[in-house]
Amino acid sequence: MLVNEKVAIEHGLKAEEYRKICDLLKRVPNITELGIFSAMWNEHCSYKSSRLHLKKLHTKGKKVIQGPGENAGVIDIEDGDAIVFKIESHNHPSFIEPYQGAATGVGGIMRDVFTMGARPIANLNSIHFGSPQNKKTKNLLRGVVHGIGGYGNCMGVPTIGGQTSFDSSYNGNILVNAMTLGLVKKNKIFYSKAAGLNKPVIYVGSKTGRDGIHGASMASANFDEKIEEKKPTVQVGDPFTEKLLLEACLELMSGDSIIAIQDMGAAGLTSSSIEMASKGNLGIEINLNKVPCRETKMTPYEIMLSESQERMLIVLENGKEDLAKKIFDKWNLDFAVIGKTTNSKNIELFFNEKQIANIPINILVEKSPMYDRKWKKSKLPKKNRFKKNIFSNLKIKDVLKKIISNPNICSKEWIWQQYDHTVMGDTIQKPGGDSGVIRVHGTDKAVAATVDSSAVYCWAHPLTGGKQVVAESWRNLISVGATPIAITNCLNFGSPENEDNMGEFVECVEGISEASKYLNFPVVSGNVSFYNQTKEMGIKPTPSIGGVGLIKNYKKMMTMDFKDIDNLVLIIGKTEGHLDQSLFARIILDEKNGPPPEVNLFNEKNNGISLLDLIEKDLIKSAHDISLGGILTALTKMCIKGNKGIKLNKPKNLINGFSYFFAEDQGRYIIEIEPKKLKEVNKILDKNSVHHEEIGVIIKNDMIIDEKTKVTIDELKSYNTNWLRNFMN
Amino acid sequence: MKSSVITFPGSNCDRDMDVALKKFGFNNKMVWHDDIELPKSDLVVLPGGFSYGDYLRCGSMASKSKIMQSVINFAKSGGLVMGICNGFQILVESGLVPGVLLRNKYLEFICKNVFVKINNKDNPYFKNLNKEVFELHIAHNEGNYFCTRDQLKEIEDNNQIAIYYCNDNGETKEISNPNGSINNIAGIFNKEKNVLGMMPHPERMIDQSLSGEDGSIFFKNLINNIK
Amino acid sequence: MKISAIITLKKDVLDPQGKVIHKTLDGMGFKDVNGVRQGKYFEIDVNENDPTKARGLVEDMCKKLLTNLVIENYKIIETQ
Amino acid sequence: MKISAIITLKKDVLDPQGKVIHKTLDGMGFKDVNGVRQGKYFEIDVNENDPTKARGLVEDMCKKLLTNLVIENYKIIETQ
Ligand SMILES: Nc1ncnc2c1ncn2[C@@H]1O[C@H](COP(=O)(O)OP(=O)(O)O)[C@@H](O)[C@H]1O
Ligand SMILES: [Mg+2]
Repeated sequence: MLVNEKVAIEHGLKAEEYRKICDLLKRVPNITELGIFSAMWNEHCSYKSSRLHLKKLHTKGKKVIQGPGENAGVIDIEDGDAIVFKIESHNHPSFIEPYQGAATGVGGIMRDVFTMGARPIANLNSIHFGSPQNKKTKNLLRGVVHGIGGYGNCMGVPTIGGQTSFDSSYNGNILVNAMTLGLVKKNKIFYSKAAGLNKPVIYVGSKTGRDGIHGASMASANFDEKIEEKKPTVQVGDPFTEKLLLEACLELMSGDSIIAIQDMGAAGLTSSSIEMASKGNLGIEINLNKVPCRETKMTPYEIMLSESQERMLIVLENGKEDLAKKIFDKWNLDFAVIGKTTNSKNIELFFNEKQIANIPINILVEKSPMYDRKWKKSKLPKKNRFKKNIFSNLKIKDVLKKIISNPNICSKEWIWQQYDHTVMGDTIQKPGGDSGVIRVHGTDKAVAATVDSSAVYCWAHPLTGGKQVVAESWRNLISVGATPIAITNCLNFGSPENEDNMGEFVECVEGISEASKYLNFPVVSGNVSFYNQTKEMGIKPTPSIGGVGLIKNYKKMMTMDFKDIDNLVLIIGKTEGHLDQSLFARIILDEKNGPPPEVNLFNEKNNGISLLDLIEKDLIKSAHDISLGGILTALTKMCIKGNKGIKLNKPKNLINGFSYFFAEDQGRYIIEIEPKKLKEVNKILDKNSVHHEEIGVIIKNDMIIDEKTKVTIDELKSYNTNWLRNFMN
Repeated sequence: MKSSVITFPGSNCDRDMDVALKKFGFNNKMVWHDDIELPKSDLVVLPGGFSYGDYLRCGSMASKSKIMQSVINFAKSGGLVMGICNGFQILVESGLVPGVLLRNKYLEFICKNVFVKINNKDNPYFKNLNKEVFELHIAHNEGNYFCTRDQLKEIEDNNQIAIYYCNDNGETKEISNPNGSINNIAGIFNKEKNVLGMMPHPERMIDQSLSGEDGSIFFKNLINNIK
Repeated sequence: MKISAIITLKKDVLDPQGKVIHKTLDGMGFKDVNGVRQGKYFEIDVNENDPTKARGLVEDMCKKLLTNLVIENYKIIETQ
Repeated sequence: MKISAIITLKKDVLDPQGKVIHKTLDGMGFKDVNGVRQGKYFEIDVNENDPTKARGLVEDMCKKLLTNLVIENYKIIETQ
């Protein structure tokens, strides 16, 4: 096939990008080469619209072993142990084929983690669907949940948490973000940087098929009417093969044969081989006839661009081929020596004894386009002034029922019961709490993980929203007694070519950066997903933040369920009554405008660290952060989980009851303490200048809000748990 | 006491079972599916997981693996063989215990704690237990036990039902049936009661920080019975 | 040559998948459905050109692996 | 009347099950197998006695529910 500008444009390249390729090569590329350029230079692989801004993220810290730039980030959890983790999106494929799209998303992120030598020990996911009224929502949700479970369960990795939201802005473009944590010894981490000349390049795993060709390009294309034509690019996952691949790779990694290893993810063999060579400042030579293929007569173009799953590329030490082959044979996986490292600094491909591509690697990587896209700064919206009379005909009980049965608050048990969350025998906090917690096998340590996002806040004011998500992640870790260490981020946005969407991106990144710097909560890995939109409409800006923290003694882990009758319930952090963008304002008052709650990073840090101190001193019986739905929602969840009631004090605040109970001011937690510990707790909080107040006392069975308002916990529970089950049946 | 845990391609509770057996005093060995001989054992365990990806029918392909011939011979000679979850599915597929395990009635994978009632204590697994109702953990997609009417009658006549799903009071009503199993059956024996297949995972309940500790009671009792 | 086998659940075995599909079809407006049963389909490419022998081979596979005769029936349906 | 539909993966789509079944058959001594593809089979009993109409109905179900045309094809194979 002849290559020209038109063909290049069909490959998703811009005309000027094509001219740049010809200039750099000083010739017209052939079709295989063009395919390689289109894969390497597309948004998904090159980060051409985001690179400039991602540089601003805060990525350094004492605990960071590896920041962004590798397959996944790595943090130090002491005693020679490290946690490898990352989150990644699989949005577009999941909309087209929810089961396979979600499944291969989970498979992909697990490969990123075990590529680095770590055994995956936990999965999480952040999934966002259109409004429940949308016809497609139910099937998409079912397919995605089955897909996530289908893959993760089969791999034998517990899914310990996640987040699920519904919003009409995802009607035509759902989000599926998958996160994995792996455990590795600090001195046994594997990287993707090739080194040394004439080292054998090995292909292992599944055979290469015609699936997913152009998958990476699809991830960067708008959804439009022509979607049908792009359909065959979806891949089918094979978790069984991945499980074998995991065991085989870990077996090989226990020795000293591997120089570098890289999974074949987006853009398959192309990006994996180029990345390894580029990092090592080497060339690479591949004989495509050696690549194990599933179909007959595959062309070099297809082999290079296939996104078949469950494959890895390894640079081995010379002479270790037989040893490695034995291991992969044992696990019944394909194994082939397909090439070697060279000093040409080019990627050279051979097929049927002819050289069919030869491109300098630096052109593909360093010379890839980078854009400073136009973006619009957003203004902080004006605050709403709610008149007193709009509250007067609201009944607090009705409001509470409506809020706790809201799709975005209600229990997600229907989802997480379909995920094996206990396999591996170390899950000490299941989904349903503030963070999932798993023990580090055979030690006293435990790792906590959470994934959060608040698209509504980000949409109202991206800078504040960006800060808020990081703060929420931090709080969810603190609430289980974990010291927050680092985050991973998955940035789901509309088109970077749209100034508004680009502005949302830039400012969310700024917010994330500011908060993570202040909280010493660096970003160690992540992923950008642009073009989440249907026609001209972008989704609400949705950065998902995956946070990881450490509990040094797992016996000190905290949970949110109320423990004992007569214990006192306190609120940490100040309630100012911020209703704008709260769930209450949006669904009860039907007010969608206004600024999100302000994030005061000083208070955030101070309150969180003080709470950790109380937990460390064994002063706390249960803890929960206050987020969506405010104080009363948080209390309800604690009552339901503990099967206890609460009698609330009359709020001393000057603001009205609704503002007090449903405001979404940040930096707050609810804690349970024994009455005899009150003095000591007060003393510590006062000393640290942490605002706190007593809100009630734990009783049996009922929530007593005031003299006139009482509701049983059983009733609240049925409101909270039934919505999703009923919706799905 | 010596035990062996078989690892099939796709097994994923093999390590958990190893940890549990060792914790309660077994000298456990891991055995690869491709081996032909079984090490000398007092107990052989087929662990949970997704052998061969659960493809075709759960347990069907594992039941054809090399080691299974030895496991079958071991069982036929009276040796204790226990299959948990996918292990139960393998037992069923290899004909060591009767019936089949179909897809869960509501077509969903279920991971949660359930209660089970012990039906028959006259066997090496449950002998001497002074507790009727256990809280155990299940995690499966195909645990819906099924057999023909005639088979059921035979199973009942031989007292082969090991455990039933029930509520915390030991009542075996349909509402406590998580997956549609016929008569709430959660585990069964072979005729001779030396082979036990069950869906719940006792190995996930061996520590108070986990989902519960009833698994510990089961294992402690088991090793004492074998001694 | 390629031989196909269809494996279906025996009549008295519950087919939850078929039932759910039936319900879903009904919900989608397909009101004229009396029942749905789901089964499996295999296409097996055997190195054997004699149709009778090829069928025999596949039948053997059905008996030994592909079918669980406690609950399933098989049918060899088509030879190409 | 009863109409059957067979749903198979498109030619270039990976069939993990077929792959493993093939390997297992091989291990069991069935050495003459070139490939196995697994599909689904549906038997749908529709309240419609005109064969053409009945087929049409089932075809419609295939398009709207039973098949994901992204990765699968369907075939109506048999009318009784
Ligand atoms: N998709 C999911 N997968 C697993 N767990 C989930 C999922 N969605 C929600 N959960 C669980 O439900 C609980 C409530 O989630 P959420 O309301 O987001 O909690 P929080 O407000 O504390 O962040 C959490 O424990 C979470 O792990
Ligand atoms: Mg929380």
